[in-house]
Amino acid sequence: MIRSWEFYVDMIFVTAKAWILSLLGRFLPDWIVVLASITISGVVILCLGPVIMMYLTLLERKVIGRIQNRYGPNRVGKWGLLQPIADGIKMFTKEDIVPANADKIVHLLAPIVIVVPALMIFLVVPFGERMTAVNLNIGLLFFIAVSSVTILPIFMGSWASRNKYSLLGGMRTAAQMISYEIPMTLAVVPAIMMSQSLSTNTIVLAQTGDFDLHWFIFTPWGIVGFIIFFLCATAECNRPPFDLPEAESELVAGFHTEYSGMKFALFYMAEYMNAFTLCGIAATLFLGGWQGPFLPSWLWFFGKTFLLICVMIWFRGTFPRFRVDHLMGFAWKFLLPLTLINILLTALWQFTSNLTAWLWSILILGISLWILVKLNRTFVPEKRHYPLES
Amino acid sequence: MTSDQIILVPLLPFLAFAANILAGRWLKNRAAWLSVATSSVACVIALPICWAVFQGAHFAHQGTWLMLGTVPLKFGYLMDPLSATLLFMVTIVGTLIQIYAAGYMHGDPRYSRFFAYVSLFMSAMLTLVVSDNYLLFFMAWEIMGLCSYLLIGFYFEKDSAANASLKAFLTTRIGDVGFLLGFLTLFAALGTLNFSEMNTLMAGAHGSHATLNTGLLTLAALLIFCGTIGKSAQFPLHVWLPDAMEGPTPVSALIHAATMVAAGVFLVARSFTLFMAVPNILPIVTAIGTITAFMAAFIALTQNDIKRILAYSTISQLGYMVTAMGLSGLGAGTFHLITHAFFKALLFLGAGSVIHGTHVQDIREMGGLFKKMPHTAVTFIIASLALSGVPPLSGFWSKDEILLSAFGAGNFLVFGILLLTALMTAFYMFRLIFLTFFGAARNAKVHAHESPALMTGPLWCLAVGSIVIGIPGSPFMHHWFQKFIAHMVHYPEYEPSGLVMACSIAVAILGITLAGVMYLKQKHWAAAVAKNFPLFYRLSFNKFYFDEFYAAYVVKPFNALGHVLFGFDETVIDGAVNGTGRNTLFLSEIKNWIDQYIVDGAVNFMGTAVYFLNSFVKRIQTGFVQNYLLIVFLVLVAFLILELKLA
Amino acid sequence: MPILEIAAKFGTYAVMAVILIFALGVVTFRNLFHCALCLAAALIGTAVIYVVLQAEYLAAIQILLYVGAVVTLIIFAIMLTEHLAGKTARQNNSQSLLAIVGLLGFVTLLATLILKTPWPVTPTALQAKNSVMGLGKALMGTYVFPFEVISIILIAALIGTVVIAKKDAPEEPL
Amino acid sequence: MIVLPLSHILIFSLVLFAIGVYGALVRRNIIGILISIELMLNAANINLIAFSKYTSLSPETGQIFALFVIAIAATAAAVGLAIVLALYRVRKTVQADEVNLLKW
Repeated sequence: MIRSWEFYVDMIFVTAKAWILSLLGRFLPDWIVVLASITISGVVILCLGPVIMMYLTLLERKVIGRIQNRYGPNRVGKWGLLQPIADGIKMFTKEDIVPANADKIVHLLAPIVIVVPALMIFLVVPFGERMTAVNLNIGLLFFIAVSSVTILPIFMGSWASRNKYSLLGGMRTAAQMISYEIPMTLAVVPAIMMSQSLSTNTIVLAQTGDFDLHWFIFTPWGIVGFIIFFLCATAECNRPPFDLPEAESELVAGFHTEYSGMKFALFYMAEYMNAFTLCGIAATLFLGGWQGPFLPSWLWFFGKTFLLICVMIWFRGTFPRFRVDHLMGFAWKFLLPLTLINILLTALWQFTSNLTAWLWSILILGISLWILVKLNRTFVPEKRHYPLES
Repeated sequence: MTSDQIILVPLLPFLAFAANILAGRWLKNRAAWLSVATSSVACVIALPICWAVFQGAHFAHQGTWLMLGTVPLKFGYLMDPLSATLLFMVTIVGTLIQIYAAGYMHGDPRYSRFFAYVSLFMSAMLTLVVSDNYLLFFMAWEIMGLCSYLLIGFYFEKDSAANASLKAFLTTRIGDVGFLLGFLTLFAALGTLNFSEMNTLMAGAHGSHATLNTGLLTLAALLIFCGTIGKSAQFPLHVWLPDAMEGPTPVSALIHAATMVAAGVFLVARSFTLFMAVPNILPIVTAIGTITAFMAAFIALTQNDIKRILAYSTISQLGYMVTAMGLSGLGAGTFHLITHAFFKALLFLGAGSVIHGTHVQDIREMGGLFKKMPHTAVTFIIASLALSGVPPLSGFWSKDEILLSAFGAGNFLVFGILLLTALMTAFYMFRLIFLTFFGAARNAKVHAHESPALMTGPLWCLAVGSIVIGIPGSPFMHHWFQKFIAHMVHYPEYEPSGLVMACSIAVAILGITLAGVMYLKQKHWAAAVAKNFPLFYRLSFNKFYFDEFYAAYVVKPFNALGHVLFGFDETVIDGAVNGTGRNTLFLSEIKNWIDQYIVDGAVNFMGTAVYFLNSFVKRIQTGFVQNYLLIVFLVLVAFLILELKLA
Repeated sequence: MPILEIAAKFGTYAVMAVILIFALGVVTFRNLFHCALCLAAALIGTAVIYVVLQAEYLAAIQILLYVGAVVTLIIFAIMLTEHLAGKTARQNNSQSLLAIVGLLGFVTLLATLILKTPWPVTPTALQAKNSVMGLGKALMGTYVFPFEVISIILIAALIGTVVIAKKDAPEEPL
Repeated sequence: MIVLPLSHILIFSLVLFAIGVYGALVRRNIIGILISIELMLNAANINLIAFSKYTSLSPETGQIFALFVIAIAATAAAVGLAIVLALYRVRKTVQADEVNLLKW
């Protein structure tokens, strides 16, 4: 079969891996080849995660700098490209401080454990055509389950530090993450319903069409689902405006107040990798994943993901922080009902998907949004009392 | 054309009642419009049906309600000439009065409550009109009594209103009990309560009296007539109606002038075949009616409260109607009922308008209101002319018919009394008008003003009605109305007599002139008359001492009897009871000792024994959950071992 | 590839051993927070066992619900009641010896039973591949009634929990 | 595919269950008891899945019942912890042997 050069560009990584494996297969037993196959994927992901994290920090600092009308880092290397490496060296060489009263083992374990789920999510992200590390048939559920584990190490870190700010930050994180996990999971359901699969790969393939532009976001439920998912994702990785757990003006630095050096770097890394994977999953579910005309699939995927990350950074540069009760109320009283309505809408969409369905969807969504906004209207008490403790 | 929608006519006001009583607080001023709207719709539904009946149609429908042994008790509606006429009158007058009341009651704290009651009343009245048997009739009759009670006592903060409502309720109750016993007797005699069936039976009975128990029927007719006496305020139970004027004026107009009190006359008209069939009852009816008509008119001559004059006038006119019935003038009586409803409602509403404008009720404090309240005055005068029997207004035609009945029957005593009553009627009405609307203002504190259009509008509507409603019964339409009623029941008819008409016109004009002379020109005549005939004056002014008579000879004996019974109760019965109590107390003290030392001792011993034993057993209840769990678990293991050993 | 299979088998046994060690940790550690963490680890290990038994869906649900929700809840409760569970407090009650004896009897009895029983293992069943879709269809078909009952129980528990845990706040005018 | 003997899995879950029972019997802290109960439920789940995998039942049955058990376990934990919090608020203790209002 003759294939065009675009195909080879598209499949460049896949082809490379197959070539290496066939090379090894010449002189090694089969089981080593299998092991090697797993190892290659693992190593690539293990390298990819930190590298992405490093350059995300640079990207963030640059973009935030531009938003705030300054340059951002530009001294180390061309355009500050070596800045992350400098930061890394600084982190490695810093003193590792452990509080005297801390639960030492748990204090040590927490930053290590938090990286594991962050890296594991990479396993099911489809970076390109045939470029999913493990094509699980429950890929999406795997992602949801693993990302829910992230709460645990945050708890560990906050508890082990024996610091009231850490503990408060940990409690806030748990409340926030559990709350936002529910609308996030429900926001994913429409995509599952339409593609009839939990596999990330199948979901991407369900979005094929003319010019590979048959993305879920171009449907009413897709738009709503995407927006809810993206908001919940921002809350899940504790980024502004949902960064209550580490609100520095209230809690010093939340659960990682007592961490320094490499341990802190690990927390930092997990956070950025989570941001990346969440944006990647959002792109997979609603923006067609690696689908797109003309360009190679992996380029499309990274382009969409970085676009979403830029939006997140933009959020950080723009919005002020939520108040705690507003934060919880937003998840439970606004997003949750909206996702349920969205699921209903998707079910309707499965029967008819024409112009009338569009109009109906917009009508239903409009009415429900209006009602939810009305119901969620909060009022500020005229005068608040802060009794002073004597 | 089907007529089943007639059921809606009483039902709609009932819905308004339910809505107003349940959601009145929320409805506020909308309550009035709900009531007005429902009765208007009822009117719109009813009028085509009435029209069809006027054209000669006849509707009836009935279904089985319940079984009395083997006799089915049926209920349904009956649309014959009589009920169509009443339906026509009640819906129109009721709607107009409610519109008026919306203006009159404005700002009252119990606004919605008022309209709830009025709607309930409308519902009951319409049920009564369309009902086809005595039982349903009686139920509606009783609900009307309740509404009357509630509405007379509407301003229950006033003692006089509360007492008046109680008086009205108790007085009419005497008649109601009579009515209840009456139709039960009728049921015993005929085996039916249905009007149509009764009419058929009675028509058959004309031929052979033997088939029916005349004695029972006479008793039944007499008792039913008791209902009329109570409800239509006939002598001697008329005393409640003047006091009923304590209620709001629209209520006086609707219930105590136009509709409810007419129900008594309607009852006689409904039972007309019965009254015709039994002997000796019609003279009694005539006598009661005549006495009432004359006596009430005589009392009205000297009263000073504007509403009381109208109340006595109402009693008098009701007496007229009853007299007509007694003279077998069914058509004449019904005709007068209709015309009277229109002009008397108008008079009451006009009086209400005057009270609304001046805030006084005593005519001696009024005067010269014609300029200030032109609409009220003109409509009031129209109504008074109609009542006085001035041609060609409606009252003339109907009153003339009644006089003709008396004349034609050859009963010249009654004819004479009625003529005298007509004279007094014209006199007291125009005494009222001249004192109220003409002459100089006698009280400077009264600042009169015309009422709003919401109130004067119904006044004009009723004024037009008062003028034209007499036409169908006049020679211009060849006494169409009388013939129409005569379709239903046969009764004697008389040729119109010019002499009667001349007498009627003459007494009306004489009365008006006399009033004019006495109260506009020669004002000292009135006092002179009172001084020269002190007996008559005092009798009239004190209403023939009826209230005093009842207080002395009915209420006081009852109170005395109550006191005697109370004394008996206190000394004899209570004494016996207390003696028994003391004895019991003594016995129980003995028992107490036995209980305390013997029975309780035994019980306590048992308790102590159990307590002692239990101090060993209770140790296993440690209150410690895991201990229980462990025991359960160990027992489970033991059972497993046992099971495996056995296997 | 027998080597890989053998390695996987031993891996599974290793996971089992690790689970048991963590489970022992759950019941023996003095510090309740450590117990909860051990529980989380044991539950994650159990999820691995599920994967071995080809119940991937259930493994994911296990992690999502147990680790993500239940353990979090427990840790919440521990933190809210924590300062009572200080290190000096005795963690076990006085009946541990009796419990151990009973349990040893229980385990030996049931273990002999398990080993003696000829289990009706069907090789075809081992080959059968279950899909998430089949699970969903069974849940919405055969087991739809228990499914609905479970949802009612969940709602009832939710409301009950809120009612029980709610502080009786003094009435404040709105 | 990894195939273990069924009895090994059963013994493993038996031991897990026994450890859970031990915790439920001897832990003083009520939260500790709840944790142990979660362990027991977990062991039962392993049994359910193993049986449905190894016997001729349809493979879904055991998984669905395990699913139900997980749901019930979640509710049990939620309600149990709410009770613990209420108890703590009223009695200022979370030790099972200090809550003995129903003692004789």
